[in-house]
Amino acid sequence: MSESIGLGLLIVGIAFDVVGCIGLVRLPDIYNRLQAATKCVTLGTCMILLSVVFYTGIGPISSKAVLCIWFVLLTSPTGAHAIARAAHRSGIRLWEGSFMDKYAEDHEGTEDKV
Amino acid sequence: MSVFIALLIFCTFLCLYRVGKGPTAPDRTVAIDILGTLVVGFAAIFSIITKKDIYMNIGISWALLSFIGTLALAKYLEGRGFDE
Amino acid sequence: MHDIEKEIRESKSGMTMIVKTIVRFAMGIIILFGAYIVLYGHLTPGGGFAGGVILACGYIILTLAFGKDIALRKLSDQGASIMDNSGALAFIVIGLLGYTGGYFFLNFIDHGKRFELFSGGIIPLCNIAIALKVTASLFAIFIALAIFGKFISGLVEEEE
Amino acid sequence: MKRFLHFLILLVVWVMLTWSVHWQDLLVGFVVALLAEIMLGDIFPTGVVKVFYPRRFFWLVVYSVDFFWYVILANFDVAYRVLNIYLPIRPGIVKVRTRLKTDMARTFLANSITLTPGTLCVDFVGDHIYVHWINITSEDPEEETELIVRKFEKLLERIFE
Repeated sequence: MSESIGLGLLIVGIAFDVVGCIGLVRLPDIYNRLQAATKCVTLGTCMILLSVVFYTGIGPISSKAVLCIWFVLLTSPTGAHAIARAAHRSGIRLWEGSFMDKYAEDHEGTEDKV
Repeated sequence: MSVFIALLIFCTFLCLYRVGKGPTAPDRTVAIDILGTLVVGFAAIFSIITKKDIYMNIGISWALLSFIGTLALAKYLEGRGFDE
Repeated sequence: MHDIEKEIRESKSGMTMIVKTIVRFAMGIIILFGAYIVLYGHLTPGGGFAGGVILACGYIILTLAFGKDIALRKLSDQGASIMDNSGALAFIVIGLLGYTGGYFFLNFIDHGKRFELFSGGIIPLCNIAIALKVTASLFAIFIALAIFGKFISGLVEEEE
Repeated sequence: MKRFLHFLILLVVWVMLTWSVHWQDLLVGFVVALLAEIMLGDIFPTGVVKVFYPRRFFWLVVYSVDFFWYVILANFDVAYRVLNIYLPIRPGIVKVRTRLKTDMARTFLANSITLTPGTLCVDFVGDHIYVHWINITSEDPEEETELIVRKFEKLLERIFE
């Protein structure tokens, strides 16, 4: 029973990973890529780690898997935020089909804008 | 299980494509960040196959090191020194 | 009492508040994980060098997130130098203590039961000595490279 | 109080790492956790203590379930946008306002925004968050705030403030 739940989680997780990486290739500019890739790969990896818990039962492997889930959930969105901010500050503009850019408007001409 | 590993290797090649092509430096940074998270998935699948807990040690330390790499690259892209 | 939280919040150096809070939250666990890799080096893969690299990475994260001032208060450059030298010295002393039984690097401590923690004799002690040395050296190299890079870019700007 | 809690968390993490209650493992864990606490206890954020009051902990559980639901939703949203041939996106950066004050609450808000449907936190300046939105549906700042921030803000206010 628990093995079939683990198999299901594994399939769903890897499907999300593949979707995230396709998004990384298809979407037009860095911010959109960051969105697709961060969301999908974080949840996909967390589901693979959760399937480890279901496959092996309670024990040393699953306790480390839980720690790893916690760490990935904490650090992955933080890294995405750091890259997005750094990219905007290093002068990467949004895709030309974009709708509005309040961040660039608010920092127009100020010292803050590198 | 080999099917899942093949799919993850496919994901890795998509990331490597973005690392090679990416028009700007932040694109490459994003791809490397995602590559780090995918390696954690690899470690988890190997620990399912072999039922050994050492692969989870690799997963945790890889997540940590990829976080450091992301922060350092982000700081470099902002154009600041590493120690300020 | 010196209020370090207020200082972190008000300082302009380092990265944004989100990164700072996450690093403050995760820092203890990173150090704990490095210590786990070092102390269980004789039972699982890992050991002095790998664990030392993780410990040094913890201090490098502190430097990246908070800036040099607060990180050097946790492990100053003199402190790193002392740690570096004492690690090397401890390794030599462990080796020389083997002469009490007749050989260099003789495993003179009781071996204990198999697969328990205290079962390696002098090997865990050697691992700890190597970890001290590697942690301090890598942190010192990082700080030195950061300062030297700024010095070089300053020279280039002057020439232009 | 804060430092004792930090020590307890580190001890629990040590037991999870070694997965053994043998006296040797526990003794070494006690010493290592104590050393780590002495070195790094003062930079541990104070806001974490509040989570362990029973009423706030209940709201944390409610928040986790809510958050997990939004994460699943976000992934199907991304899958729909990526696998569609015409790429139905309309991206841009908008500015929303938050009324949360403490560091922990703001950090959790920003990370939640990053992991939920179509939004990515770019920067935090004062009380304002700059959010990259993959499919802008309104131009009114009030309505944007209502759509992006409010759903988490109510719960986070009960947990961390």
